[in-house]
Amino acid sequence: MRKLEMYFGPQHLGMVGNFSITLQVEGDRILEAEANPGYLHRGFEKLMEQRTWMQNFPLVCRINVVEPDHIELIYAMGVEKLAGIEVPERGKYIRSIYCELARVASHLFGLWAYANMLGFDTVANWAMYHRDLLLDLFEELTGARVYHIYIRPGGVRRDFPAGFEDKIVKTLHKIGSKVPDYNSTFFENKLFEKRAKGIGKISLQEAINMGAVGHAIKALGMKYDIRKIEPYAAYDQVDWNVPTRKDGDAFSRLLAIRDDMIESVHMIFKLIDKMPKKGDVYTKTPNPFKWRIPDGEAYVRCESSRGELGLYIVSDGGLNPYRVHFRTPSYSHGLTILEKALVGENIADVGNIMISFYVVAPEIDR
Amino acid sequence: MKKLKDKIEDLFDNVIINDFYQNRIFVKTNKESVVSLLNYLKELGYDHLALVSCVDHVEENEFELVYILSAYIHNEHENQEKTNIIIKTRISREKAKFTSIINLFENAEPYEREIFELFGVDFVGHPRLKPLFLEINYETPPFRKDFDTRKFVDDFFANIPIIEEIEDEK
Amino acid sequence: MDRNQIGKWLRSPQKMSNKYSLHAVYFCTGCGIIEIPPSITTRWDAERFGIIPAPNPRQANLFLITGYVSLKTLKAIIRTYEQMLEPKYTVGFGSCPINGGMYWDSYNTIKKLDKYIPIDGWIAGCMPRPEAIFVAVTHLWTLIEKDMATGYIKYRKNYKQYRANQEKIYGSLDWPPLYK
Amino acid sequence: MNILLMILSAIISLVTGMFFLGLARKIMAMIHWRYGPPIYQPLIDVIRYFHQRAVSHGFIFDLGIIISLIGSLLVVFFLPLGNISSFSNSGGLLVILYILILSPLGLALSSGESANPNASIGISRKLILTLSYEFVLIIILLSLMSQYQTISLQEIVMLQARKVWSFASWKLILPGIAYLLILPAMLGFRPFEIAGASQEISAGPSVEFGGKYLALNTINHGLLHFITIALFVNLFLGGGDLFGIFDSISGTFWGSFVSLIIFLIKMILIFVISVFINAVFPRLRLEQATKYILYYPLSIAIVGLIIVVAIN
Amino acid sequence: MILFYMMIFAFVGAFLIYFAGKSFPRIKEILAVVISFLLFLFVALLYGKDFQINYHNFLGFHLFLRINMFSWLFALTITFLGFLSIIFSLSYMKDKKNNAFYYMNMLFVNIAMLGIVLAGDLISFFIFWEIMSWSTFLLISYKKGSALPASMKYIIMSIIGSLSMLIGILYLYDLTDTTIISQLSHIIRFINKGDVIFVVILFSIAFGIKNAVIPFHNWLPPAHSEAPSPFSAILSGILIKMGVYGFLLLFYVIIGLDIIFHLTGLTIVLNVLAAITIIFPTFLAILQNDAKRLLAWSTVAQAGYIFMGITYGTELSVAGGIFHFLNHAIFKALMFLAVGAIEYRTKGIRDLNSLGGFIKKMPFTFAAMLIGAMGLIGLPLTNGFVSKWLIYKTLILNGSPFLAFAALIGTWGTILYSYKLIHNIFLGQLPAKFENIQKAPFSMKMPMMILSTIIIFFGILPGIPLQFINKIIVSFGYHPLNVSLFGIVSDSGNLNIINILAATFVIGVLIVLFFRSGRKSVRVDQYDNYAAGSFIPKEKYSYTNSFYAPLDRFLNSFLKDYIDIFYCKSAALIRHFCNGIRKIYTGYVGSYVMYILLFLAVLIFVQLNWSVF
Repeated sequence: MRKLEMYFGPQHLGMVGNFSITLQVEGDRILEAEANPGYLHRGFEKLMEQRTWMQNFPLVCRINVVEPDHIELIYAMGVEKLAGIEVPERGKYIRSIYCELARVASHLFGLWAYANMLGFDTVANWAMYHRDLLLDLFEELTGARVYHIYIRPGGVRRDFPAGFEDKIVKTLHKIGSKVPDYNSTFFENKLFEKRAKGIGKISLQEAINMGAVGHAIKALGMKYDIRKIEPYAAYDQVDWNVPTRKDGDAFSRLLAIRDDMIESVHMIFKLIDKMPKKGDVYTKTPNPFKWRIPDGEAYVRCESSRGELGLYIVSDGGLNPYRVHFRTPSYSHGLTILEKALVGENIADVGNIMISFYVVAPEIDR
Repeated sequence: MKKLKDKIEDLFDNVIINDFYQNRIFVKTNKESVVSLLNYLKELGYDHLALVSCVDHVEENEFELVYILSAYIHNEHENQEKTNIIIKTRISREKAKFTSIINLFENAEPYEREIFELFGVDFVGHPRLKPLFLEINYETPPFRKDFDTRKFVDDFFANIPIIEEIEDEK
Repeated sequence: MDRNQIGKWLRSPQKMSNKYSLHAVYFCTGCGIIEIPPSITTRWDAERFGIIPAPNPRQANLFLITGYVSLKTLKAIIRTYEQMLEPKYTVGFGSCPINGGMYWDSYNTIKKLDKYIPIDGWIAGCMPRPEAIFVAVTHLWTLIEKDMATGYIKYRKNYKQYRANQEKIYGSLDWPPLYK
Repeated sequence: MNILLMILSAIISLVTGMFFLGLARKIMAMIHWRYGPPIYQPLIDVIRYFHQRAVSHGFIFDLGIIISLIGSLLVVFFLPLGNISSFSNSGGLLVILYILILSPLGLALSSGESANPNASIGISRKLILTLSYEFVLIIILLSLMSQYQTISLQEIVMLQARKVWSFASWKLILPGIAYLLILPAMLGFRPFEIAGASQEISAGPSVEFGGKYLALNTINHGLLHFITIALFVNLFLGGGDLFGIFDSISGTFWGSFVSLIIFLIKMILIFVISVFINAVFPRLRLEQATKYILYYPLSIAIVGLIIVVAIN
Repeated sequence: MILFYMMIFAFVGAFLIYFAGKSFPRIKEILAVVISFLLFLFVALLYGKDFQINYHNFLGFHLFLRINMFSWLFALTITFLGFLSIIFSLSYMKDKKNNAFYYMNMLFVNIAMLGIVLAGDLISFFIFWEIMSWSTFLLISYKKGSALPASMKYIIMSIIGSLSMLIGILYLYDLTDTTIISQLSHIIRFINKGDVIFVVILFSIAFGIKNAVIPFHNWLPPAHSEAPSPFSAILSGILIKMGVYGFLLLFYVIIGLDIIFHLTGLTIVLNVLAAITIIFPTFLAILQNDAKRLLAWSTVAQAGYIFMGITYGTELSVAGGIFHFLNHAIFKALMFLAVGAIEYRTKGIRDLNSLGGFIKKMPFTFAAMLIGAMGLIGLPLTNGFVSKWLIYKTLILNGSPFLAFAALIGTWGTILYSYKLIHNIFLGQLPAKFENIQKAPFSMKMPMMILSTIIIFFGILPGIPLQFINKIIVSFGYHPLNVSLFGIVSDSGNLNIINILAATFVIGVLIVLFFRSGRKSVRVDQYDNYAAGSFIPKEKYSYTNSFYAPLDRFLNSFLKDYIDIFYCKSAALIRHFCNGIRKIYTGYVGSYVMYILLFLAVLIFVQLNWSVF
């Protein structure tokens, strides 16, 4: 008997990100899957120990390419916690709006990836186009399409330009008007349902044991969302729900993503309505080159679009962090859960399952 | 907050608990009682292992292993607070060795592999302690404080020659 | 566009077809890949210029190295590059493959990519916008037109040096040399 | 004369095949809200492939792909294109069915020699999918052959022109619907784009093809599009006939020309419909596709055949 | 008397080999080759003769040998394949023990089959039939071990068949007072139809068992896979076609056209059986992982085509059936020989999951296997195409579309399993342990070469064998086909191979020229292969295991050899029963035989008393 060892990635059209899964295959069934990360390992946390607190901002956003904003946020929150800085009210609102926009953009990227994996070019193209509209907003706000470096300790870098809120609303309405199209061609398409239902299924017990977060656990009916549990920024100011599903397969995860996206859009509208119209957006911080943060350690967490994002940060009172360690949601998803979820599946579904867990390779490798 | 703190203090010796900031409990303990403490907390409902980390305290010649727990389901009646419990323990830096906690939390597996690779801490009982991220072997595990990346870069990458064009002989 | 000039096609079909049928290897080497989906989909529509992602290196002739290259990735890049068919073109995307970029002091990323494989052109920036890809492609067209995109010939000619550099990193490579 | 017709039909099929490939890409781009490549982009690709230095894995790797193309071109000669038919009178539909085997078999041999499991999986998927739609196709052809009591395709087309198109005659409407249902599978379009699924198995059978091998494969792909649709037009839409309007000039040069144009227009219509289907569906898994084909089109086709047999 | 002397010569030669092998080991191979070649030569020289001789009288039975076009074609195939497989055996059997015995039995089988087709009366037919059965039994069990149960299965089925045939002969003798075939065909029209059907059923059991028609096929797959490969070729190529010969003899020579197709429902039943025999074994073959077992199931399926052809009863179908017999003998023998060559070089490995990449090492065997498979599928320009075309055409135009569907879908199943066979043995990655494997020896190449040539030759010029077949079907009372050298002409669709050949040739040359005008390609190693950016590991990067995995799962859920399971269950039941009544019935005779005997006795009893048939 000859066993087949197949490589899914790194150079593979079905692989989003630089990641590799080694599959032991018999026929078209996967007997064993081994995640093989490290293609993007740059030693971020080591590099950050050699840079000053503010210099690290350009670095941290590169930990996750798809949604750098939450990583910026978590790092800023960590620094704030260590240094004991408070964020002004308007700054909090802007942070929330900005992060929710990033969440929508990231979900649209995920939609592109999933649709692309099924060979569903049409939806993929639409999703990518709509994401681009959001990136235009980011560009106007921050001057960059992808890596914005907008959030800083104590708030955000600059205030919204005039009329920006209206632009956000307009753009979101434009995307929202296409949601029925997405529903009819993608989410409610019988063939998509056939394809996605029942694959990559994990039970609640397994999910808890393997540290699933984000919509991987929301798709199992558990309302585990840091925005609710431990509200940060302005999430406790408005009223919103955590959408959940029951089945825990790729289909329910995808629907959880869609619901999350719609919920985010509604939340942005509410936040814009409730936002104080004037005020500071950041608190002043010392000269970044001489900024020493007192001795201490902190663990902060927030809900990125992939799930719980954490940062363990240690300061020894110097110019640089002593140790930073990011707890990224893709880490458990991509290394532990994926290996379990792939066993017994069809080789046609590897990419789909991977995307449905929202695995982003740079987050794992850091 | 009081209740959990008291409970831990009652059951375990050698623990130092300080709530540094709001919503976080930092527990310092010796390495023997880490596993039993984790086990106890898991049974208490803190079933989500968020992170396993390691800090290199090079002056004290010790590694500090950090386990961060939280709960999936928050239930006020069963004394679960919306909090992260951070358990820290120190191990020796030479021939660093610790017990694996895979049996308790499955997702500790890649974290331990990572720490093994980047710090050189050996986890006893781990089924596949092989390199996770790195392709080549570094003499010192790169995340240790005594590994100087800038010196390594100068030694390793700067020494590789630039391609010199060979002129056509014909 | 001179794609539509029949005279040019008759004079040099090879050059013209190489120019207007650039199938890119789909390899997400670094963060630059995030700008590839927008540029191949609705907004920028690279297919207008005949640029589409190819499913595997055998069918591709353009290698966009999108971002920093870690040591593990470099191995895959070399393997993929060697499996592409000649003529093949490489473009380094972003500042990281040029000189290490912001990872200049990282122990696990390559600082100068052209020490290991030949690069026909660079796109600077972190990260370059999709427009930059198209600018790079038009430059590549000019290079192809003037027979200056000769990275693959350079690779063949100086293979011993390239191989020596590659082996300096890994100690030894699994696969036998491509040329002699 | 026969040789001239052969050359003509070969050229028509090659050109139309490449045109179809370009058209598919263009229409898909339009549906994506894109401008899309020029319609002759596949030709540019083929020229580029042809000038690349390919790798070969052995003798059969070369031979297989040649056999595949021979098989496809050979079928073209057996198909009446409008009034043009080179040798539609040697063996009829049975020979077409058999020569249609050559093309996948050649491809299978060639990619098997390349020793890549992706290719092998692709071939295995292709053969299984082909088996499942062949169940339907055979029944459809049998009901036509039983209905018209001939195995010659030429005669079927002629009888349709004289009576009524098969697709419109009530006895053969069920087989026609069944054929339309399996058409995407025969064309390799979504939801049946399973054999060459690039996101799953890196383009499947053609994974090791590059350079001229890929060029031949692309041409072959276009030809197979042509053949599949031409067969449908011939069997169900009366070939080059348009309700007998141009009967008066049949037999003349202009008659042949007009029938050819009508034939091509019908083909383009059918092709565009298939491309639309391609655009709005994701790819199915092999089992699901097989199950679908064996449930709906097969049962429709069997009912159709029973009706035909019962009435005769 | 030349026929008689020929048979005597052959028998003496066979014994001579055995005794020569004891004292002069070298000579036995030469002797075997020479004798089998002489037999082939004798038979070939008998072309066009038509006579019969009375060579012996026995208990009042007149024993006859006869030759005409019908038996000549079969005799020629038998001696030809016998000769080739003996040549193939030279290296295959070289290191095996007791090979004098093997060669003797090999010749015995050939002679017995020759006797069957030359027999002029039913008694000699039966005698030769028994010789064939028993020497086949000895050959199947040659390898011992797992071959023993296979051969037991075979011989039990054979005994049932022989008994049934014996009863049939006796019953016929009782009715007509003769066993001579030429006389029988005159007398039979005076017998009432019920008796004819009864005789047909009895004979059909015997012939159906040999021809492996479902539900009598279960002995074949194990027997084919366990027998030595050269003998598998004989077994599959011609031995099971003795059933076909028997059917043809019974239907067209003894009973005759006028009667056989007026028997109510008989042909329908037989046709349906044939359709089942095509479909189920085809899909069972896809599930097999043993190269020879796969070919064995394929043999059952192809026997179904032949059976379909000869029982459908139009001139096209009968011609197609006989032609397909001829073709099948050639390409299936070729494929068994090719597998035998692989088995010889790999020291007995024929598990499809552990081979791969042999094209680099054994290109000639690959070519032979490919041509064989092409014939088996029936691609144009190979012989299988013409015979299948004949069968399909008549099925479609005579209004049996469902039978035609069975036949056509069987072809697609054939593609699937033949590609699996070729892929898993010859394509894909070569395992490291076979890196030093050598090419097939010349004595194996030569038979394969001859057989491949014939496949192509008959494929391009189907007119030549069809001329002979035309004569045979005329002797059955059909109208002759309108055969040209390159095909068949008829009102409802022609076949013209020359068109296909010419077009293929021209297109082929053009495409090759076009192909060569492209840039020259570089030959690369099998390890220089796309693996998503990694260097592929040896041994692990090959897809052979469960090649049609989704289809396998689908078929496995319901497709099993139910009939074999039923037989085994009932045999166990009978054994149990016999154990219970051992006090009354002591001694072991074979519970199986007992069961069938009782059944036949009941049948006879019923027929004699009430004449139900």
